[in-house]
Amino acid sequence: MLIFEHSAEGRRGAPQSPAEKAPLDGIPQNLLRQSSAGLPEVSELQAVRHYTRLSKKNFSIDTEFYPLGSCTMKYNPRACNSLAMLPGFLNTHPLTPDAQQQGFLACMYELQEMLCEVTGMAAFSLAPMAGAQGEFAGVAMIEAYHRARGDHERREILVPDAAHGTNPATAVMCGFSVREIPTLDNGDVDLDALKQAVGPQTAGLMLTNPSTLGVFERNIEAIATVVHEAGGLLYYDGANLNAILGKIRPGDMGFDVIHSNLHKTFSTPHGGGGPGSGAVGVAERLQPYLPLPVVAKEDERYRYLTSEDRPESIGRLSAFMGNPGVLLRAYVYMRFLGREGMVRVAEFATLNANYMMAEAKRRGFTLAIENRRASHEFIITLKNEAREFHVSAMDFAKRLLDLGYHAPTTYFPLLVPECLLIEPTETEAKEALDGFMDALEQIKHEAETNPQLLHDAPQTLPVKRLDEVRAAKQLDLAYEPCRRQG
Amino acid sequence: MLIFEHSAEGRRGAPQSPAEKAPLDGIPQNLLRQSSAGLPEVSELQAVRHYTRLSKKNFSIDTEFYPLGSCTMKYNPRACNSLAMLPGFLNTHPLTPDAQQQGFLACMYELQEMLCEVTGMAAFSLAPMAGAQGEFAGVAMIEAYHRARGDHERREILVPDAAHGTNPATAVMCGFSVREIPTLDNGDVDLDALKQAVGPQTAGLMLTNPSTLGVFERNIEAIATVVHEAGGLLYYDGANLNAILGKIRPGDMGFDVIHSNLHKTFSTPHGGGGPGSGAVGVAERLQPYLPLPVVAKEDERYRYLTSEDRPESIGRLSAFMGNPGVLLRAYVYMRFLGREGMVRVAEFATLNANYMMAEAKRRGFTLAIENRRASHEFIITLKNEAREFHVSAMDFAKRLLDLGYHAPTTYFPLLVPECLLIEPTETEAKEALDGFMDALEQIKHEAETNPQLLHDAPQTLPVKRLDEVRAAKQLDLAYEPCRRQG
Amino acid sequence: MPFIPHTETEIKQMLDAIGADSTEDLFDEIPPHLREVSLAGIPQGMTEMEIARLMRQRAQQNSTALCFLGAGAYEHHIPAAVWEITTRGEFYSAYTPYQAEASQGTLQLTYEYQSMMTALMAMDVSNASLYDGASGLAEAILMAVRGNRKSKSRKILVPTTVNPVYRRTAHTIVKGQNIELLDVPYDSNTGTVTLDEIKQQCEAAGGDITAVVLQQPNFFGCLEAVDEITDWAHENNILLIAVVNPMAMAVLTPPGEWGSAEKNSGADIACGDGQPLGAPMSAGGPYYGFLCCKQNLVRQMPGRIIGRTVDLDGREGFVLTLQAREQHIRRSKATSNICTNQGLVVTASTIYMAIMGAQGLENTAAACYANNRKLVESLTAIPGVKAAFTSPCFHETVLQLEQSAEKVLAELMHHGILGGYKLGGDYPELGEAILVCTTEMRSDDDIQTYARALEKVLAGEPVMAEEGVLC
Amino acid sequence: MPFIPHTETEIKQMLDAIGADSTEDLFDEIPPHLREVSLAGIPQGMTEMEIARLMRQRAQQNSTALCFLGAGAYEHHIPAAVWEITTRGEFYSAYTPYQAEASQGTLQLTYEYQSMMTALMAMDVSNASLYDGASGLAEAILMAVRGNRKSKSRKILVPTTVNPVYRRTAHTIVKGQNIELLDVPYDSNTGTVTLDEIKQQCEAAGGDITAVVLQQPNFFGCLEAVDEITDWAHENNILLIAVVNPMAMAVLTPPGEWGSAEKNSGADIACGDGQPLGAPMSAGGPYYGFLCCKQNLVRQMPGRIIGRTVDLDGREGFVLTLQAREQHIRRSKATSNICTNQGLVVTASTIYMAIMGAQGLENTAAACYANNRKLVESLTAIPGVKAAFTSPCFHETVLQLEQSAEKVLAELMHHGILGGYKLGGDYPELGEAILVCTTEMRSDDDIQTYARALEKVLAGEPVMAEEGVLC
Ligand SMILES: Cc1ncc(COP(=O)(O)O)c(C=O)c1O
Ligand SMILES: Cc1ncc(COP(=O)(O)O)c(C=O)c1O
Repeated sequence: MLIFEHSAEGRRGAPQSPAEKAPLDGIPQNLLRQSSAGLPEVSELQAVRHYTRLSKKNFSIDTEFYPLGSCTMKYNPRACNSLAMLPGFLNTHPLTPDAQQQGFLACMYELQEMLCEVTGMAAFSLAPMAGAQGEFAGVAMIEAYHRARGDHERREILVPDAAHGTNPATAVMCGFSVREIPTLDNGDVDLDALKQAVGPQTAGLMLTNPSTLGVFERNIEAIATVVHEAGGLLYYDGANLNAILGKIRPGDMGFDVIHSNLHKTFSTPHGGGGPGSGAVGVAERLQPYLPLPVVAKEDERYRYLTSEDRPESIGRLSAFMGNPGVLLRAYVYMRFLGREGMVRVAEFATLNANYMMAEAKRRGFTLAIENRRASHEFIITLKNEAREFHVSAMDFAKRLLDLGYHAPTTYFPLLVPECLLIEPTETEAKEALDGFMDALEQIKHEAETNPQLLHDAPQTLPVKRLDEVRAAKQLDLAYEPCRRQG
Repeated sequence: MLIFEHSAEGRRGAPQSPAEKAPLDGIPQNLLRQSSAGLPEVSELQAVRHYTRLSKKNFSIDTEFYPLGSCTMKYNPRACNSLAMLPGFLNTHPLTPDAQQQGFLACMYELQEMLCEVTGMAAFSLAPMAGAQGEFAGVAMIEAYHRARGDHERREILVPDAAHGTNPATAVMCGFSVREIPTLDNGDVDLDALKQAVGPQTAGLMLTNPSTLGVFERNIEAIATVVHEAGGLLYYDGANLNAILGKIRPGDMGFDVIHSNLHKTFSTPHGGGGPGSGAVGVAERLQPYLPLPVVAKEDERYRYLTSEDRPESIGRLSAFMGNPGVLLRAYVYMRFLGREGMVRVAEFATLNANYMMAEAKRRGFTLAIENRRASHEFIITLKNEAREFHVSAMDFAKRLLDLGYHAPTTYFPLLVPECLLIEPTETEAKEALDGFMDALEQIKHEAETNPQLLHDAPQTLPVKRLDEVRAAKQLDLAYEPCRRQG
Repeated sequence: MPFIPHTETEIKQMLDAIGADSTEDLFDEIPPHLREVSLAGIPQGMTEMEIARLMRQRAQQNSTALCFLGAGAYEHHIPAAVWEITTRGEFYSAYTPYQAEASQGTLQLTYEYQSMMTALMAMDVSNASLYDGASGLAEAILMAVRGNRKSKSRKILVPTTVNPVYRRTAHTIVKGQNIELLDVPYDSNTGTVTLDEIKQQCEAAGGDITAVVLQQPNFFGCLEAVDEITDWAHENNILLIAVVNPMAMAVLTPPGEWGSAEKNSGADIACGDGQPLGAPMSAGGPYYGFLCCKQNLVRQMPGRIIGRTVDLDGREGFVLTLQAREQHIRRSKATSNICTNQGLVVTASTIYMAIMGAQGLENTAAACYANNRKLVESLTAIPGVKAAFTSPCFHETVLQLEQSAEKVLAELMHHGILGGYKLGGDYPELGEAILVCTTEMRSDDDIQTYARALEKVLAGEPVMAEEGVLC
Repeated sequence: MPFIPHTETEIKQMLDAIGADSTEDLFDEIPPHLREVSLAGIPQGMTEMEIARLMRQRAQQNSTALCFLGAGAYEHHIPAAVWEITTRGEFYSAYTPYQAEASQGTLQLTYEYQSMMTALMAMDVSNASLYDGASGLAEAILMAVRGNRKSKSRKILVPTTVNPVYRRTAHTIVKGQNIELLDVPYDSNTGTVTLDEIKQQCEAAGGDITAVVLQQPNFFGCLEAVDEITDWAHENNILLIAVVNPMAMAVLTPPGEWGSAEKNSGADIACGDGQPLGAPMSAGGPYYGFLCCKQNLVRQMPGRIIGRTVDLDGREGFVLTLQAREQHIRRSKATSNICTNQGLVVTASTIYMAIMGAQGLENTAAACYANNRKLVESLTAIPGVKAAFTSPCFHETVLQLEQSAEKVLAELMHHGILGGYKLGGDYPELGEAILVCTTEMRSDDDIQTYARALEKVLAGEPVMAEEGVLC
C-alpha cells in the first residue's frame, strides 16, 4: 500500500506546522499556486508506521551478510552517525564565516591530510559528492593540465574493458573520447595492447587496482611508464581501497590523480543509494586544478580556499562543501581506525576474500581467474552450471536471498559470464562466511537436483521475482493522481 | 540463535574499552574475580545485527495496530524521545546541585502543576516509577493519614472484583487486608454490597473509573459518600485517564489520592515492559505525606524538597527522582497537547472505542456489557463461540496476530468469560479500526467453518504457539554456561 | 581490533584453508619495493569514548548564532521522526536497490518520493535524485541539450538572478561538452529578469537558443514573471528549465503550471535543491538535487528511476527501470556518469513530506513568507536600511545598507546573529547589499532581536559583554 | 489536531455508526455537574518546533560540569549503538510481551539479559528487572523474609556502609509488613563493617536474624570482607543479600562466589542498580534494579521472568513464565505488586553488555579503578586533603577535608567541577568528608584539572573569569 493510499482529505494529524496558514497578500495571483501541493495527508503515526514497515522490507548490513562485490558493504559504526549528527554540526549554515566553524573545518582539514597520507598523494579536495563526481573532477583536472600546457590534441582517455561504467561515462562528460584496452585471462591489463593504444592523442588512462576482477595489477609500474612516456596522466579509480590500505599507496604506484569512495573504504553508509563522497587526490603538479572548496590551515586557524587562492581550479562541483555529513562520518571512522587500524582493514578484508575463494574452490565452484590471490573480492563463474542445469547467476542470486543472504554482484564485470563478484569485507566473522558458503553449496546442489527451486526464488521475501520488462515498457513512475494533469 | 552462540573466545571487536587491562594491584586476591565475567564476545557488527534482527520479531505501535485493552497503546511521538535525550538532560548527575539543574527541575515542576490541573488534585509527586509503585505510595499515604490521626484500627482496603491485580497486591504490601466488592452486570459497583462492607476497619477503597470493564462508574458520588462517611479514603487507580481527560477530574469526583500512569495516558513508551511512571496526586489533607522528592518553586528558582521540608512524608521510593527520562517524555507530550489537546484525547479515544463497539455489535459479536457507553475501551465476550465452535479467546488472539494485528487483552478482567478487552486509543485512524474489525469478522467466520485455522494460529510469526507449561515445569531461565557452576 | 571480529584461532584456520602462512603472504603479488608503507602521519586509533569527546568539542566550536542566512541553504524545522526512521539500519546500511526483491523498502519509498515530487512540481516524471541543486542544474542543462533536437546552438540563457554558485557549478560541469551559458542581466529596479532582456540576449546570440533557465524565487528572493517567459520560450522552441525552492512550491505556482494554461505549457525541466524538505543545514550537506521533466524527456533523464511493476503472482512491486540510460549498462553513451546519488537524504525528505502533508507544507511556506515580511518591515524601519528591489519576495530579501556590509555582518556576529549574505562579491553593482532570509523558525522575538542588534550596530554602539553570544 | 487522524467526514461516519449526534453524547453517563472542567492552568498546545526550542533551552540550563560525583549514579561511556538500537520502534513502542509469539524480540533479549546477569553475578537465576537499586533492595529483603523459613524474626541487619538512600527506601517499602532494619556500624578506621560488629548486633537483636545485607563496594567505595560474613551468615541460617555495583563485578569476586568455596556458599540474593551498564545518568533515571538469587528462592522472586521453551514444531522460543507469582494472576497473594518494570533500560543494558563483552567490561572496570587511584593520589598530595579510610576502594573514595566540604564543593562548581558528594549529612561523624568517584571517562587531564582547582580552592584563590565554566 502506498502512503497516498492512507491519505484522507482534511486530515491534519501532525503538530509540525502552524495550524493556520498566514495570508500571502502581496504576491500576485498568477504566481500563487492554485492546486493543492498533492502530498499525502496522513497522521504522524501513519507515516511512522508506514515507513518503519517499509524499512523492514530491506536487506541491509545491519540485518544480513551483504557480500556485494565492488561495493564494500562493511559495518557502518553507529558512532559515526551519532557524532556527525551532533547539533553543533547539523545547525551550521554552510555560509557561516570560517571563524565560526573552526570545529568543522578542523575535521575537514585533518581528513584531507589523512587521505593524502594513506594514498600517497600531495593534496586532496573533499568536494566531489560520489565516486563518479570524483572521476569527473579527476578527468577534468587532466584536461586542465594538458590545456594549461597548450597540449590541445590529447582528446582520448584509455579505459580497460574491465572498468566500472562510470569511467567511460565520465571521460565523455569531460569531452574526451574513450578507447578500451583489453584484459588478459590472468586478470592483468594487456600491456601490448596498451602500448599500441597510447600516443599523442592520449590524455590519460583510468585504472582500477585491484581491478574489478578482484586481482592486483602486477604490471602497474610498466603501465605507468608506458602512459607517462606517451605524455598521458594516470588516473586511479580508488572506489575500493579496502584491499590496499596501508599496504601500497596509489601515489607510490605512479598515479597522478585518484578518487576514493569514502562511502566504501571509509564506511560511511550507503543509505540505499547514497549519499557518498568521492574525495579526489592529486600529485603536486595537479594541485592548482583541484576543485573547490579546499580547507587550508594557517596559523592554527582553518579556512576555505576560494577561487582567488586557486585561480586555476577546475571550479566548483556543488553549491557548498560536497557532502559534509558524509565527510564527518568518514573522519570519525578514520580516527577510530588510526594508523594500525588502516592496515588491519586491508589484511582482514584480504584474508576473508581469500578464505572464501579457497572455500569456493574446495566446494567445487569455478573461479573466474585461477591461481591468483584475491584482493578484497573474487569472482565465481557459473557458466558450467548455466550450461548443464540451465540456471543462471541471477537464479543463484535470488535463491541466496531466500536463504537470508544478500546476493553478490552479478553480471559485473561484463567480461566474466554468469559471474558472482563476492566481497566479504573485513568486518564479517568467519561464522558469516561459512554460513554463506554453505548456502552457496546447498544451492549448487539444488541446481543439480531441483533447478526449479532456483527459478522460483525468491519465495520468502515480500515479493516474488519482479517483471522488469513490464516496468520498462509500461512506465509507471509516479502514483497516477500525482502526475501532471495537462 | 542466542547472542552467546555467536561468541568466540579471544574476540575483541569493539573499540569501546581500553585495549589493555590496567593492573588491579592493591586489591586483595580473594576479592578479585577469578572466573571470566561470562559475557558473550562478539563484534559490534554481530551485536548490532543480532539485536536489530531480534527487534524485527516484535509487534509494536510503530509497526502494527495494537488495541491492547487497559494498556493505552497510542502513538509515542518521536520528539518526546529525542528531546528527553538531549545531552543536557542525559549528562546530568542526579546529585547535581539544584542551581545547576534548573532546566530539568523547571520541567518537573510544570509537570506536577499540569497533573494537578488535569486531575483536580492539590499536589503531585513524580517519584513512583510505575503504576504499581504509585498505588503503593497512595495506599501508604492512606495508612500514614490514619496513623497520624491515631486511627489505628483501619486495617482493611476495599477493592472491586474487577480491579487490576496490582490493587490487592499493593494493599497487602502496605500491610492491609483486602476485601473484594462485587460488580453488577451493568458494570457498576454493587453499592449495597459496598455499604455492607464499610465500617470502622475501612482504611479506604481503591477504584478504577472508568473501570476495567470499560464503563464509567455512574454512582461514583454515592460511593464516595459511603466511603467517606465510614471514615475511609478514596483511592483512584488512574492507570487509564485517556477517557476522561478534560472531561471530568478525579478530584471533583471526591477522590483523595490518585496515581496516573504517564506511560499510558501521557504516551511515554512502554518499552516492551517499562520503564513507566506512576505519578501520585493528593487532596490537600494528604499533601504532607507525599513521597519524596517533590519539586518546589521559590522566587523563580526550583528546588527539590527534602525530608526536612516534609517530615511526615512516607519517604523515598527510589534512590533519586523516579524515572526522569520518562517524566521528560510525558512533559513534552503534555506541552504538545496543551489544554485543548487533552480534551481531544478523551473525545477521540472515546469515539474510537464506541465506534468499534458499535461495529462489533453490528458484526454479530456479543458485548460483555450491553447498553452502556464505552469509555476508552470495551469488551467482547466469545463465550458463545467457545461453546459452539470450541474456539477460545486465546485462539482469536493468536489468529489476529497472523492477520497483522496485535491481539486485544484476553482473560482480563477475570469477571468476563472468554473476553477480549479492546482499546483502540485516539491516535488510530478509522482505516485501522475498520481493518481490525474486518479481521475479527473474518476470524469469526473461520471459527464457524474451519476452527482448526484458529487452533493452529499463529502461522506467520517467528514461532508457532509456545509451550508455556513446559516453560514453567522445565525451568530454563538462563543459558546453561551462564548459570552458577557450584 | 576495532571492528575486526577474527580470533587468533580463526585466523589460523582460515590461513590453513588458503594454504598461506601469514596474512602477509596474501599480498605477495604486490611489488615488494612498493610495499614499504608508513602511515606515520596518521594518528593512532582512538576508542569511541575518546572520539566522542573530541567530536563534541569540535561541534561546540561551531557557531550557534541566530540564523538569518539563506542563499541556498535554509534552516527549517525537521520533525524528530524524520531522521529517527531514516537512520534505521535497514535504510541506513543498505546499498542501491539492485536486488529488487530484497529492497522493496527503499524502492517503494523512492517511488513515493518520485510521486511526491511530480505532484509538488506539477511535472510528469521525477528521478530518484542527483547530488545537489547546483550540479543538478548542470544535469538539467545537459539533458536539455540532448532533448532539444530543434536547436543546434548548445547555447543556454542564464539570467544573473540565478544563484551564482549554481551558475559556476553548471559551468564547471558542462563546459567540457562545448555548451555555452550566456548571462541575462536583471532589471535593477525589480530585481528580476525581463522578457525584453531575454529576447535581446537571444538575438545577440544569433537567435538559436537551446534552453533558458529561470529561478523562482530567484537568488534575490524575488518572484520572476515565469508565465510570460515560459510562453515565449515555447513559442520559440526553446526548452524552459526551472530552478525552484521546493518549499516555496507549496504556495507558488509550480513549474509544471508556468505559462498560459495550454497543452504545451509548463517548464520542461524542473530542478533544484531538496534541502528545505527535511535535510539539516549540516555545514552544506548532504542535500540532494531533484530533477523532474515532462514525459517526452524521460529517456534523456540522468540518474536512477524507480518503476512500479508486478511480481510473478501479479503482486505490486518496485524496480529500478530504464537502466539502459545509465552508465553501468550504457557506459560511454550513458545520459550521465552518476551512480551513487543522495538516497538517504531522499529517504528523509520523503518521510518529511509525508509527515507534513500538503497542508502542513503550505502553512510552513506561508509562515516563511509572513516572517520575512515582518523582518523586512522591522529592518527597513531602521534609518540607513532599505529594500533594494520592488518585486514581491518569498522568504529572502535584498537590503541596501549605507555602511560596509562586511563590517555590519561581522558586528552582528558579535551579537550572536548570522545577519545575512553579502552580495557585493557576486554583484558589485549592488554595493553594500545583504540578502536576509527568514523561515518559519524565526519567531517574532528573534526578529526583534535582529532589529535591535542592527540598530545598535548601525549606530556604532559597542557590544555589551552579556550580549556577546559567541565569536 | 496533533496526533488525531480523524477527518470531519470520518467523525460523521463514526457517529452515525454509533447512533450519536456528537462526541459530547458519548460522555452522557458522566454526571453533568461534574463535566464542567476547565483546564485554564494548562498552557496551550505547542508545535514540535516550539517545544524543541524550549527543551533545548532547558537542557542548556543544566550543568555540563566535569563529573567526579558517584554515590549511586556513574558516568560511563555508552557506545552509540546501544541507544540507537534500543530506541528502534519495535523495542521502544511495544508492550510487555504478553503475546509471546509476537514478542520474541523482547523475550529472547530478556532471556539473554537474565543469562548475562547470572553470569556476571555468578548466581542461578535473574528476573527481568525491578525499578531501581534502592527499591530492588526492598524487594530483596521482602523476598528473604518469605524465603527464610528458619527465621521468624523479620529482622534484617543492614550495615551503615550500605547506601543511605537505599536504606531509607527499603524502610519505606518494607515497614508496612513489620520488618525491622537494624543498623550495623562500621569500623571508623577501615570504612567497612566487621564480622564482630555484625555478631554483636545479631546478639543484641535476640540472635534470630532473617538476613544480612552487604554492599560491595560499599557506599564509601571500600571493599567489604564479603567471604567471612557470608560464611558466618550461612552457618547461622541467615540469608545473605548482596548489593553490588555490576560494573565492579567484572573484576571483583561476584556474589555467587562469596564465602568459602563450598556447596552452599555465595550470596543468596544479589541485587543492585543496573545503571552503570548502559544507562545514562539522566538526572536520576530511568535506571533499573537487577535481582538474582539461588535456585531454591526462585518462586519467591518478584517481577517478571522469561523462560526458554519450544513451539508446536519443537522450535526454540521464549515466554513469560512462573506467572503464578505475579499480581495479575495471584492478586493479593503475589510476591510483589510490580507489573511494569524497566524493560527498555534492560534492553539497552543487554546490548551494552553484548557490545562490551567480558573483556571489554573488565578493562573498563580496571580503568575505573586505576583512574580513581590516580585521582586519590593527586588530591591527597594537596595539603589539607587525606583519605578517610584504609581499605582498598573500587572507584570511589572518601576524602577528609580540613575546610567546609559544602563550601569547597560550591567553589569547585565555579570551576566547572562536580567535585563529589558531601557525606556529613548522613554521616555526621565524618565531619567535612566528601566521596569522590572516577570512572573510565575521566582522563589524566581531567584529574589534573580537578587537582589544580582543588588546590586553588583550598588556598582561597578566587576563580578567574575564564575558568568559570558555569554556575
Ligand atoms: C570501481 C568503481 N568505480 C566507480 C564507482 C562509482 O562510484 P559512485 O557510485 O560513488 O559514483 C564504483 C561504485 O559503484 C566502483 O565500484
Ligand atoms: C488499571 C490498572 N491499574 C494498575 C496498573 C499497573 O500499572 P503499572 O504496570 O505501571 O505498574 C495497570 C497497568 O497494567 C492497570 O491497567
